[in-house]
Amino acid sequence: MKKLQIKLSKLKLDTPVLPASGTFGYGDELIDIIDYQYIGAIITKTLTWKENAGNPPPRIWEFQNGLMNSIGLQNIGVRRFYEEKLEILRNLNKTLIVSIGGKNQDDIFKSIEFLSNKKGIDALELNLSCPNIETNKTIAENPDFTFKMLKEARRLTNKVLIAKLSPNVTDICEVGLAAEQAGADILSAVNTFKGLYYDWNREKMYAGGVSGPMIFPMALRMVFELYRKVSIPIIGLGGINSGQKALEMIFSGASAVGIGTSLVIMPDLASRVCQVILDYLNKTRKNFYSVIGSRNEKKH
Amino acid sequence: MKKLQIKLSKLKLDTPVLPASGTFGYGDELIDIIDYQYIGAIITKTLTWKENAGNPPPRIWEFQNGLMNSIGLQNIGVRRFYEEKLEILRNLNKTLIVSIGGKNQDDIFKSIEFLSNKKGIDALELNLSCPNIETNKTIAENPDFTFKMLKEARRLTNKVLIAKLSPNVTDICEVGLAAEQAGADILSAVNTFKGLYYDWNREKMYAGGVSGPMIFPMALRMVFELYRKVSIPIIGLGGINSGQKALEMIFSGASAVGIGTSLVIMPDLASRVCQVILDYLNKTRKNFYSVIGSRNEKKH
Amino acid sequence: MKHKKVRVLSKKIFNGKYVELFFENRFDSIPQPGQFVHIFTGGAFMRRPLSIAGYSPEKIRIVFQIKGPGTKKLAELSNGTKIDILGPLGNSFPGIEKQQKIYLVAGGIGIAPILFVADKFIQSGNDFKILYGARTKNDLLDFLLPEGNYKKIISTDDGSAGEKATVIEILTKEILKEKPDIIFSAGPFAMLKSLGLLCAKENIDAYVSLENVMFCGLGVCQGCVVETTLGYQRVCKDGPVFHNRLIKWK
Amino acid sequence: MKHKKVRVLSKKIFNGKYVELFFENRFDSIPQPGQFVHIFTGGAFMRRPLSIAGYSPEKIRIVFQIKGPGTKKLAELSNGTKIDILGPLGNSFPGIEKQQKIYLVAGGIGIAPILFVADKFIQSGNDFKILYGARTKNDLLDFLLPEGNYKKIISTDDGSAGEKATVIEILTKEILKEKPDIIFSAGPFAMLKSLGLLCAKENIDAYVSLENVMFCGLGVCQGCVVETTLGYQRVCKDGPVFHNRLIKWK
Ligand SMILES: Cc1cc2nc3c(=O)[nH]c(=O)nc-3n(C[C@H](O)[C@H](O)[C@H](O)COP(=O)(O)OP(=O)(O)OC[C@H]3O[C@@H](n4cnc5c(N)ncnc54)[C@H](O)[C@@H]3O)c2cc1C
Ligand SMILES: Cc1cc2nc3c(=O)[nH]c(=O)nc-3n(C[C@H](O)[C@H](O)[C@H](O)COP(=O)(O)OP(=O)(O)OC[C@H]3O[C@@H](n4cnc5c(N)ncnc54)[C@H](O)[C@@H]3O)c2cc1C
Ligand SMILES: Cc1cc2nc3c(=O)[nH]c(=O)nc-3n(C[C@H](O)[C@H](O)[C@H](O)COP(=O)(O)O)c2cc1C
Ligand SMILES: Cc1cc2nc3c(=O)[nH]c(=O)nc-3n(C[C@H](O)[C@H](O)[C@H](O)COP(=O)(O)O)c2cc1C
Ligand code: FES
Ligand code: FES
Repeated sequence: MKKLQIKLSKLKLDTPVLPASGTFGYGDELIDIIDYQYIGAIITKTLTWKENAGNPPPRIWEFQNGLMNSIGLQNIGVRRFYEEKLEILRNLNKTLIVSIGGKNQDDIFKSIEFLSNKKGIDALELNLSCPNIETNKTIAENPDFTFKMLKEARRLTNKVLIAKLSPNVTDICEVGLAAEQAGADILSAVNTFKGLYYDWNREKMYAGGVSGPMIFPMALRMVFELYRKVSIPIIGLGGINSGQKALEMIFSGASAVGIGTSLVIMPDLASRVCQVILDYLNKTRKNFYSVIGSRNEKKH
Repeated sequence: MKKLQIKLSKLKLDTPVLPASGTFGYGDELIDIIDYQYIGAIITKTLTWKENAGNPPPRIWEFQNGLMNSIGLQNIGVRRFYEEKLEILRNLNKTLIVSIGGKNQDDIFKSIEFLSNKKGIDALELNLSCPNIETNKTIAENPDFTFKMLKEARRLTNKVLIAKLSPNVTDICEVGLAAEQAGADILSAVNTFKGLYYDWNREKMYAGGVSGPMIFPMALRMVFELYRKVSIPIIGLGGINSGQKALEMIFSGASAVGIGTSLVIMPDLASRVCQVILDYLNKTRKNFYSVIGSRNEKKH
Repeated sequence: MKHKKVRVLSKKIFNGKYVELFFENRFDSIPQPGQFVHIFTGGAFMRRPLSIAGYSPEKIRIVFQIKGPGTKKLAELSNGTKIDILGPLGNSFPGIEKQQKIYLVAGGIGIAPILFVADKFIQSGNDFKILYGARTKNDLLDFLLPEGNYKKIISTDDGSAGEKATVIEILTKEILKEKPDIIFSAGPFAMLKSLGLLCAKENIDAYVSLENVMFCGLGVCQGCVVETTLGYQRVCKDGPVFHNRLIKWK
Repeated sequence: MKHKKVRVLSKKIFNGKYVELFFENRFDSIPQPGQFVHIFTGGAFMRRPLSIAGYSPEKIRIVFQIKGPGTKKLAELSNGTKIDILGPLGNSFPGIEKQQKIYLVAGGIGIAPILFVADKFIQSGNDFKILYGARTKNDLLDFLLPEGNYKKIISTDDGSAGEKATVIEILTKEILKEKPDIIFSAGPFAMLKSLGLLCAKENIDAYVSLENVMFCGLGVCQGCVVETTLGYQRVCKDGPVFHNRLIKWK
C-alpha cells in the first residue's frame, strides 16, 4: 500500500482512490462498511452555508447501468458540520476534503471564509456543477463565472482548492482553464450528467443527475481533453467501477480517481482498485506518477 | 397502422418511428430485415459532397448498454448516391430524408444545391453535429455557426430542412433556437455523445460517438428542454430501445422518434414501438398529436 | 464490517411468487426485528433491501415476493451460491414492557419483518395478537409464523381465506373490542397510512416499517427520505421503523 | 425476412470450451459455406457473428469457442430455447471446378466454416486436402469433420496431437510437395496473414474468411471494414470471404 501513497498538489493521499462527494456522507459513516486504508482521503457531501432540506422525494431512479439522483444538497450546513463532525473526522487521521456548494455565491464565500481557518481540513472542493440546485446554468457551465468564483475563493483561503467541473458543457477545457488561471490547485472532473426519467406509475417526469458506469466513456473523454490543456492535476471520476477503469482514467490524465456510485454499491471496490493499480505498477515496473496521462499527451 | 400516419412539418410519415441516419445504410439495404411499413420514412446515412473513405478501423466499441462508433462518414458521396440509389429509393414509395454533412460548409452547400432539385427527396437533414469529423467544435456546438449554416441552406432549398443537433453542448436550446430562427423546419435531437474507449490489447485510446440505451436519460432531457423553447417539431432520438421509451420521448416533446443503435440490433423494434404507441392511443382514447409534449409544457 | 459474502443455505418458493431463503449468519451483531439486509442480486444495478424475517446463530431468514429483476434473480439462486450483503442495517421495532397489549399488523409481504417480531415476542413471552391480510389465499404466508399461544386473525381481499376484509377493517373492529397499547406494522404504503391515521385518531402508539427505493441503504446518500415532522428522514438509517405520529402521511 | 427466432435443437460442449449447437433451419434461402448468422445472445449488448458450420433442411449447425460474455451465454442455452438470429449473411467461398486441387486450411476455431466447406465438397464429389492446426489436442475438433475420402493433416503447437507445427508450416511443406490450385482458409488473423502472404508469393488463389467486431452484420453501419486494395470493405457484406490478394495485410 505504501507504494500508492501520493501527493496531489499539496495533499498527501494514502492512495489515489477517493470517494466522491455526496456518496460518502459526512465522511465517518462508512467506518464499518469500507476499509478506510484503501481510500486516499475523506470527502464530505457538499455543504451549504445554511442547513438545507434538499429536494422532495423521490430522489433516486435506477437505470440498467447507473442511476439518477436529485438529492438537492440536503445537508446540515457548514456550522453544524464544524460543531458535530469535524472533531470526529480529524481523529480518523486521513486527509480531509470538504465539499462546498450552495445556491448563491455569497453563501459559498461565507462557507469558505468560515472553514478557512479550521484545523484538520486539508482542502476545499468547490462544487461548481451541481445541476440540481438551479434550473438554469450553473457556475461550472460558464468559464467567466467559474473564473470569478475561483478568484474570490483563492483570495479567501490558503487551503488547497479543488474546482469540481460539470460535464454538461460544450468545452470542459474552457472551464478548467478558467479555474486554473484563477488559482485552483486541482480539478475534479466530472459531476453528474443532466438527465430525465419518466415514472409511469406517478405519470411524471423527474430531472436529476446521472452517474455510474453508463457515463464512464464520456467522463473519460473529458478528463482526456482536460489533461491536454491544463497544468494542474485532475481527479478523474464518473462511472468508474473497476480497477481497469480506474487505470484507464489515469492513463487519460487523472492524477487520482474518484468513485461515487459504484463504491456505494460495492464497498470493497476501493481495495480492489488499489490492488489492480498496484499489480499494474509491479508488472510494468513503473511508478505511479509516470502512469498519469501515459496514453495521452500534453498539448501546450 | 392508419392511426399512426402523421404529418411532421410538411412531411407525410407512415408512422412516427424513423430509423436514424448512419444505421440504415442508404435506405434500401434492410428490405429483407425490417418490415418497412412500420417506419415513417427512409433516412440515408450522412452523405458528403465527395465520396469519403471514412476513418481507419477499428470503428466500433461495445459497452454494456450501448456502443461507440467512429465511422467517419464513410459514404459514396452525393453524386453517386443520386446516380445509383435515388431511383431505387423512390420506388419504395416512402418519404425520403437525405442526410447531408461534411468537413466544410462549402461542400455541404454544394450538396444541398445539387439535391435541391432532385425529385423523390422530401427532406434534407443537416448533420451539424457529427463529432467525428472535426476534432474541435462542430457547427452544432455553436449557435451562430448553426444560424449561418441554416440561413444559407434555407436560401438554397425549398425542401423540408431538418437540423440535427449535437448533445455535446452547454445549452441545446440556444442551438435549436438559432436553427429555428434561420428557417429550419424540424429539429432532430440528438446525435451521439463524445466518448473515449481504452483498448487494453492495442494499448490505445479511441475517440468516438456514444449511442444506445445508456444515453437515453440525457437525450430525453434535451428533447424536454428543447420542446419548451422552440416552436418547430422535434424528432427525438438517442437510446430508444422500446415502445415505452419512445412514448417517453413523445411525452417529453418529440413529434416523432428516431431509433438508431437498437433498431439495428433488434430489427423488429420499429413494429413493436408502433404497436405500443397504438395501444397507448387506444387505451387513453387520445390522438397522436395530443400526446406530443403531454408531460411537458411550452415555456414561451 | 457489515459487508459480507454469505452462502445461500436453503430456499423454498411458494406459489411461484414468494420465497423463503436462508443464508449463513455471518453478522457481527445480533439482528433486531425491523432491521434489513441490502443485497446485491446481480439482477439489477442497485442493491435491494429485504427485511430480516428470522434469525438463529447459524442462519438468517429472508422472505420476499418476486417483483422485478432483483427479486427474480435472488429467487433463482441455488444453495451454496455466495451473495453479497450489507447488514444488519437500519433501526428496529422498539422494546416493550411485558404487560402491554400488542397488535402485530401485517399486509401482504409486510409479513416478512413481522415474522421476526413474532419470533421475538414468543421467545420473550409477550402476549400479542396478529392481524394479517393479503389479497388472496395464495398470497398468505401464515404457515411461516411461529407456533405459539397468540391470537391470529387472517383476512383476504377476496375472502378466499379468513375473513373477507382488509386488514385495516379488521383492525378497526378489533380496536373497538379491545384497544391495544402498541401496534407494530408493515405492509404497503396505503395500508400503513390508513393505520397511521387511525392510530393517531385513536391515540394508539404504532410503529410502522416503511419502504422506499434505496441506493446506499447506509444513510450516506440521502436518497431514501420520507417527510416527517422532523423534516426529511432516511428510511434506511433513521428508519425503516417510524412512529406513526412522526410520518407526514400524504 | 432474414430475421428469425429459432429453437435450439441440441448442443454438445467439448472440453468445457467448445460448443457444437444445432438450431432449427428456418432460413428463406439455402446457406452457403462461408456465410454466417448474427445472433442476439443476451450476454452482451451487440449481436455476435458465428459461421454456419453445417446445414440440413431441418437444422443449422454452429460451432464456437467460449470466449467472452456472448458465447458464454450461448453455451448455456438449453434445448427448446428460442434464439434471435439474422441470417444467412455475408458472401461465401466461391464455387470451383471439379479438377482443381483444393486445400482447406483451418486454424483453431476457424474450423467452423471449414466444416461446412468440407461437407459441400464431399457432397459434390470434389477431392481436397485439409490442413488443420490447433494449440493442443484439447483444442482439436477434427472429430466434427465429415467422413470421406480426403486427406487430413493435423498439427498442434505443442505436439500433443498430429505434427508439432503450425498449420502454416505444414502448408509450406505441402505446397513444396504439390501446389494446390486454390485454398480456402479460416483462422486467426495472424495465421491468415501468413497464409495470404505465402499464397501471394507462390501465386496461389486463396480465399480467407476474416473476422471483425460487427455491429449490424448487414452492411449498413460501415463498422466492420478492413483495408483492401479496393478501399475499405465490409467484412459482413463484402466478406467475410475475401481473396488473399484483395486484403492489405498489415
Ligand atoms: C427496508 C425495506 C425492507 C423490505 N423488506 C422486504 C421484504 O422483506 N420482502 C419483500 O418482498 N420486499 C421487501 N422490501 C421491498 C423490496 O425491496 C422490493 O420489492 C424490491 O426492491 C423490488 O426489487 P425488484 O428488482 O424485484 O423489482 P423492481 O422492478 O425494482 O421494483 C418493483 C417495485 O418495487 C419498488 N422498488 C424498487 N426498488 C425498491 C427499493 N430499493 N426499495 C423499495 N421499493 C423498491 C419499485 O418502485 C417497484 O414499484 C423491502 C423494502 C425496504 C425498503
Ligand atoms: C463472420 C464471422 C464468423 C465467425 N465465426 C465464428 C465461429 O464459427 N466460431 C467461433 O467460435 N467464433 C466465430 N467468430 C468469432 C466470434 O464472433 C467471437 O468469438 C465472438 O463474437 C466473441 O464474443 P464474446 O462475447 O464471447 O467475447 P468478447 O469478450 O466479446 O470477445 C472476445 C474476443 O473476440 C473479439 N470479438 C468480439 N466481438 C466480435 C465480433 N463481433 N466479431 C469478431 N470478433 C469479435 C473481441 O475483440 C475479443 O478479442 C466469427 C466472427 C466473424 C466476424
Ligand atoms: C447520490 C449522489 C449524490 C451526489 N451528491 C453530490 C454532492 O453533494 N456534491 C458533488 O459535488 N457531487 C455529488 N454527486 C456527484 C458525485 O460526486 C460524482 O461526481 C458523480 O456521481 C460521478 O461519479 P460516479 O459515476 O462514480 O458516481 C453525487 C452523486 C450521487 C450519485
Ligand atoms: C454506427 C453509427 C453511425 C452513425 N452515423 C451517423 C451519420 O452518418 N449521421 C448522423 O447524423 N448520425 C449518425 N449516427 C448517430 C445516429 O443517427 C443517432 O443520432 C445516435 O446514434 C443516437 O441514437 P441511438 O441511440 O438510437 O443510436 C450514427 C450512429 C451510429 C451508432
Ligand atoms: S438509501 Fe442512501 S440514505 Fe438511505
Ligand atoms: S457490421 Fe455494420 S457494416 Fe459490417
